[in-house]
Amino acid sequence: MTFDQKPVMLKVAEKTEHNPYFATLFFNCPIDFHPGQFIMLWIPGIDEKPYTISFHTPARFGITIEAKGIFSRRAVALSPGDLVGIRGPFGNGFDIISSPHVAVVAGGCGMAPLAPLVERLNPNLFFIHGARTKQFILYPDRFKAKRHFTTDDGSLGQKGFVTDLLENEMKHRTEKSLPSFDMVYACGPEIMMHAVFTLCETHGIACQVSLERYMRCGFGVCGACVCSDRVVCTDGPVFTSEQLEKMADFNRTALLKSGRAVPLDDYVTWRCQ
Amino acid sequence: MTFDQKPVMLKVAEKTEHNPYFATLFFNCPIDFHPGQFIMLWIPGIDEKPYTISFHTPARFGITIEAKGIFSRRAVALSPGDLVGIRGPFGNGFDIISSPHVAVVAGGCGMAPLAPLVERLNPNLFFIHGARTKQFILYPDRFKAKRHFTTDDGSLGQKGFVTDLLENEMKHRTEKSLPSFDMVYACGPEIMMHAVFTLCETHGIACQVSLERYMRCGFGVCGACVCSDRVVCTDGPVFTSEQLEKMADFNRTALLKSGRAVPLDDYVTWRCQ
Amino acid sequence: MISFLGKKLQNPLVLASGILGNSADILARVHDAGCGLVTMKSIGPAPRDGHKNPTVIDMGGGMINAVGLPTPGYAHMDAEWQALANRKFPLNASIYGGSVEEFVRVARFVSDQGPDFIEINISCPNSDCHGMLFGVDEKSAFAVTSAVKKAIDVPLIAKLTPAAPDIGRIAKACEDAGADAICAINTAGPGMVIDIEAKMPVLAFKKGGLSGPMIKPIAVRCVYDIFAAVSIPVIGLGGITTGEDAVEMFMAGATLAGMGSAVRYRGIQVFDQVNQELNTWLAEHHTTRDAIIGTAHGSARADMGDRAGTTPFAAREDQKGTP
Amino acid sequence: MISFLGKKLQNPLVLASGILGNSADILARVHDAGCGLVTMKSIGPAPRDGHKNPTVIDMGGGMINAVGLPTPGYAHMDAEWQALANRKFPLNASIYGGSVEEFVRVARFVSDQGPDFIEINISCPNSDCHGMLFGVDEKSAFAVTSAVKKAIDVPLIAKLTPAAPDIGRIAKACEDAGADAICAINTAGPGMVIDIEAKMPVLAFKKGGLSGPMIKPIAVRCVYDIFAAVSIPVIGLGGITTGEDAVEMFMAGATLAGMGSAVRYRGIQVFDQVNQELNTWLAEHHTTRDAIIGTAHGSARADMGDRAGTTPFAAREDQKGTP
Ligand SMILES: Cc1cc2nc3c(=O)[nH]c(=O)nc-3n(C[C@H](O)[C@H](O)[C@H](O)COP(=O)(O)OP(=O)(O)OC[C@H]3O[C@@H](n4cnc5c(N)ncnc54)[C@H](O)[C@@H]3O)c2cc1C
Ligand SMILES: Cc1cc2nc3c(=O)[nH]c(=O)nc-3n(C[C@H](O)[C@H](O)[C@H](O)COP(=O)(O)OP(=O)(O)OC[C@H]3O[C@@H](n4cnc5c(N)ncnc54)[C@H](O)[C@@H]3O)c2cc1C
Ligand SMILES: Cc1cc2nc3c(=O)[nH]c(=O)nc-3n(C[C@H](O)[C@H](O)[C@H](O)COP(=O)(O)O)c2cc1C
Ligand SMILES: Cc1cc2nc3c(=O)[nH]c(=O)nc-3n(C[C@H](O)[C@H](O)[C@H](O)COP(=O)(O)O)c2cc1C
Ligand code: FES
Ligand code: FES
Repeated sequence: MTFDQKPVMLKVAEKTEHNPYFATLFFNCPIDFHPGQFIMLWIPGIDEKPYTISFHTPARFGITIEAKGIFSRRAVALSPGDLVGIRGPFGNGFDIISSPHVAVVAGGCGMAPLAPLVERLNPNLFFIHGARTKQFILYPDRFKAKRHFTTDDGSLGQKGFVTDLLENEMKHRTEKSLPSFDMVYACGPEIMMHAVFTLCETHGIACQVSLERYMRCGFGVCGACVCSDRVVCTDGPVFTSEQLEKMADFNRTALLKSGRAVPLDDYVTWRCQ
Repeated sequence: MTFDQKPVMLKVAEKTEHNPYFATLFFNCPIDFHPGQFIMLWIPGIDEKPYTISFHTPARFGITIEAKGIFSRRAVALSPGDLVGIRGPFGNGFDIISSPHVAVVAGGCGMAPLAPLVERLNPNLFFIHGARTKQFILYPDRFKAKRHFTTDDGSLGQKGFVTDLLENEMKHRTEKSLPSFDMVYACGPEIMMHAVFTLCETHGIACQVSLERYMRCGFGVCGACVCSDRVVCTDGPVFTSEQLEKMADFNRTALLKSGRAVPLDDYVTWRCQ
Repeated sequence: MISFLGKKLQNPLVLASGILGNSADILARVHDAGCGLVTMKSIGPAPRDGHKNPTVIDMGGGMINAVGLPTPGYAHMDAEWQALANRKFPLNASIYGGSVEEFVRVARFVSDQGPDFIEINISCPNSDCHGMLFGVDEKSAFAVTSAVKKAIDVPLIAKLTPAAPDIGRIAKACEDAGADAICAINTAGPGMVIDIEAKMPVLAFKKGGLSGPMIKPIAVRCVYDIFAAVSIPVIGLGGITTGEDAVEMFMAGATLAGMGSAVRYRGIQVFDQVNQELNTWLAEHHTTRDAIIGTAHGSARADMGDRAGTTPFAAREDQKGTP
Repeated sequence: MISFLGKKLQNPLVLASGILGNSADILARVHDAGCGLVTMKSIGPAPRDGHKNPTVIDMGGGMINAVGLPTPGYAHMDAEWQALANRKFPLNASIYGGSVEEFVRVARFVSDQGPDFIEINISCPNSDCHGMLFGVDEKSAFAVTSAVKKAIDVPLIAKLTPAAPDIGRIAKACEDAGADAICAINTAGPGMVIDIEAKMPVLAFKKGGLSGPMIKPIAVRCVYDIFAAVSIPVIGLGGITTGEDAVEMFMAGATLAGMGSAVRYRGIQVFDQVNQELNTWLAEHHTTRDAIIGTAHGSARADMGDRAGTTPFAAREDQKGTP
């Protein structure tokens, strides 16, 4: 089933609170889905925002939300039985390759779109997850694949950035003449994704990242989400190295709600108001 | 293919002039069709009127038109290559039974809806065709089935009414203890169809007739074509004995273009203006 | 059974004017097929043939029509009035005129034939000279409504066009003039469909009014605006074809839900079907029609329940004759 | 290559304002995808966030939106203007204001940035206080058009709303005021979609403008009326998604054909596709776009060929500055 026209009202079937800031809402309804696609979540009377599908089975799907601003705080406070509107799925999703030589790099809530991807990738992938602290690690018991952690405070795994681990692994593979990565998938803060992209470029490795922009329609009409000449909601949210190379706005410029183009820092500041 | 929405513009592929008053227009286009159904014929800039499909093959269909008033005279004057609009097919069509004991009674241009029916009925049917004169006989070489003719002037077959022949045959079958008709199909002037219906009622035989009323939409909305509580364009144009029994307006009342209900004679007079 | 302006209706569905409303027989059939209130095709002051064909075209998601207000004229319908006098169903008689005087003349005559309601079509866009003017201008709407109200003995329904710049204000003018209910909407647009092979408009009258599913958002908005502007009940119509559409219209503020073009898409049985769908929806949601009327207005309107149409017409007797 | 008000366009297709027109990069991409003239999202006098979501909803046969005229404000688009200064494509800059003075202020600034055309959006229904007034009233339409005309150095396009009681007269007022072309239509309605489970309007702004296939008959009728009323060229848009739709719009009287919602249904490649479909249709019918403009008006209008937009803007220079 697709809900790409009017919102379809669904009851929250179940809620998992991962920690005080992260919760997953489950809906008992089939939905067409490819990892990386997102839906628009309408909380009637409040607002409507894009969220990646983070859990998917034939009969249900889930979205994982980080409480940040007014809307996402309302979203994580929803209870089973509450009605919300769903439009989607929208966007392209990841291009899934079968090679065992792939890396997945998740930063914070960027784990949400990557989780269903990881479940479809070869379990021998190299999987890195960075978070503020141990408490912010999503889905601790979900994956067969081994995860390498980084935290800002060192409370789990290595203290520092996900890119440190990724770079080490790349160097390691080169030194040991092991096959290098055929693809690196990344999602997290744009600055992190840009660091991953740069690293991949240096090593001549293809990557795919999932971008985030302010969205209105979700289906490529309103222009709110443009990033250079790409429409994030329909051309993306997943972009490949080849595309990112040509996107001057990547990690540099984003449009505010008014349509004003601002440096990414200002965009993040605006979102923090 | 059905053209039941906007008119589909088709070129007249071929025209057969049966006599100075009757012509058949052919269109090289497949159309879904059941004998008795009609289309709306739009001559751009002139008007749009209902016509029965009188010829049908998988690749083409035809309508046979009698030049009566302004519109039908324009229609028979169309030439191959001329563009007209077609909507349809509309209506229910005849209920076709497989028994060999059926009669078909055609009066004048009433032959048009009956011809494709005859081609699907058992060829042992009893088939009567009445016309003003020999010249007005439609489709002289079309049918495998034998046709009995009546003309107003005796120029072909028996002089007199189709009902005379039908009544004789019914009596003959009763007297010789032959199986009586399982169904009588009739189309022609309403007064003729009513005579056939009455005859059938007397003999306890089921009949189906195809009614004609002024039409606008063709799909059961505008109400222009109502006959008692039946909507001729969607419930009909073919009605069964059981239905006709309950239709007080049959052979009695019809609506003018204004919606005014008048005796059938007045309706015919209005159409003659 | 529900009550609307003091009359009992078997259910809240209404047959729109101009749809199959041409004879007593067919009106009876539509009632028997599950329609609570049947409306006659609009009756005018003098015989009128309407436009040449094509007059009604289906576009798939809706229809366009310019029938051109054909009418036998109120004085040429004796058999019809006689048949309707013995009717076993509630009847809404739609009328139109080209001037206040014509409206009054038709209304007075029709009122004497004893319909349950008279609906004034001050909104038909398809005729060069009839009706439209009244429906887009507050003063004209007030004038014709109050004049007709004084001339008749049955409740008065004013039918409005979405072409009005502010339909809420037109509705208020009608209410102030004594209308007992509002019916909205008539066809939207007008629109035009050009056949590119014929290189000309498909309708003989060129332009026509839009109806059916494609106009539902306009109808819902109009009913929403009218509900906010008046306190008389509203018959909501325009694009309804399912029970859920009817629910949407009730939530916008309608007391009854009308259907016209739906007959094209689901046949005459659409009334029975929509009743069932509506009742199923209400049951599943443990609610009633009364309870959902106007709920889309939120808490801003606390009085929304009181327009379920249960107020008997008698209670509004005092308004009669006041301008 | 065709000529429109003295400028060369690669083809007669136009990107509607408010569709993807948010940055120089995306405008260039739409041009490269086969659009003859790209229009910027309407630029207002001051920064404005627009409404909360949901702001744009697809209903299948069309869309409803109440984006609420978000704009960075003309003075906060430096990078944009810089990027556009080096563009390799013709540009239509859409602007709006809340008063004649605001319109003039925005127009003067924008004119200095060197777009090929300026389009005044005197028709957006989604904001409580901006624009709408001008588009439904002849005098206001004249006032704003003539004031802007005096302030700018590029051809002026007036974009109209179908909500006008007589859109032909509004267009004529704009022509009299010096408009070089008319663009019609903006969104229709407004409409409302109520979600019956949420019991509230889906759009945060409640009401929204309708666009896409469902409004095509309204757009065609408006363009037909405007063509009959003025002698300047018309950009026809509203519901076009195919080459045949464009043909219909040309026959109604449009010189160029715009598309917005079509991008939802067929992607950005819709421009290339519609061009191909249009050219195929014209070739099969042994005709040209010029030859079909206004043909649905029949012989009543013998002068219909002369608005193919081939008249260079220079020839209209004399009109400049006259009210
Ligand atoms: C395609 C797509 C998929 C998404 N999927 C998810 C998802 O699966 N889970 C999820 O939680 N969110 C997801 N988001 C983000 C989500 O839509 C909201 O933007 C987010 O929930 C914040 O909304 P808000 O209104 O609560 O916060 P706002 O009021 O908009 O912003 C407040 C807070 O958000 C932070 N913030 C917002 N945007 C950014 C940004 N671009 N960069 C850095 N910080 C930012 C600010 O730092 C601040 O703390 C997705 C966005 C897109 C475009
Ligand atoms: C379902 C249906 C199917 C039809 N199929 C055919 C068909 O296959 N072929 C065909 O020629 N016509 C058919 N008709 C009739 C056709 O639609 C026109 O009514 C007919 O062609 C006359 O149209 P006109 O405008 O030329 O004549 P008008 O100007 O309407 O009338 C002028 C002439 O028509 C005669 N006439 C019209 N209607 C009647 C009537 N009800 N009873 C008696 N005389 C009448 C008058 O005697 C007069 O000579 C059908 C009608 C219906 C409703
Ligand atoms: C063919 C047709 C004829 C109509 N005739 C009338 C009429 O005579 N009087 C009237 O008030 N409305 C008339 N209408 C408008 C309908 O009553 C109704 O208001 C409109 O069609 C919207 O409802 P719908 O979408 O359910 O059809 C007509 C509509 C159609 C389609
Ligand atoms: C999401 C959206 C935003 C729009 N924003 C504007 C705008 O800013 N200025 C404007 O003049 N028209 C705006 N419009 C109207 C379109 O330009 C166009 O006139 C209308 O959508 C009809 O064309 P269409 O059916 O091809 O979409 C907008 C339309 C949509 C759907
Ligand atoms: S959100 Fe509207 S174009 Fe992407
Ligand atoms: S022709 Fe319209 S209902 Fe039959």
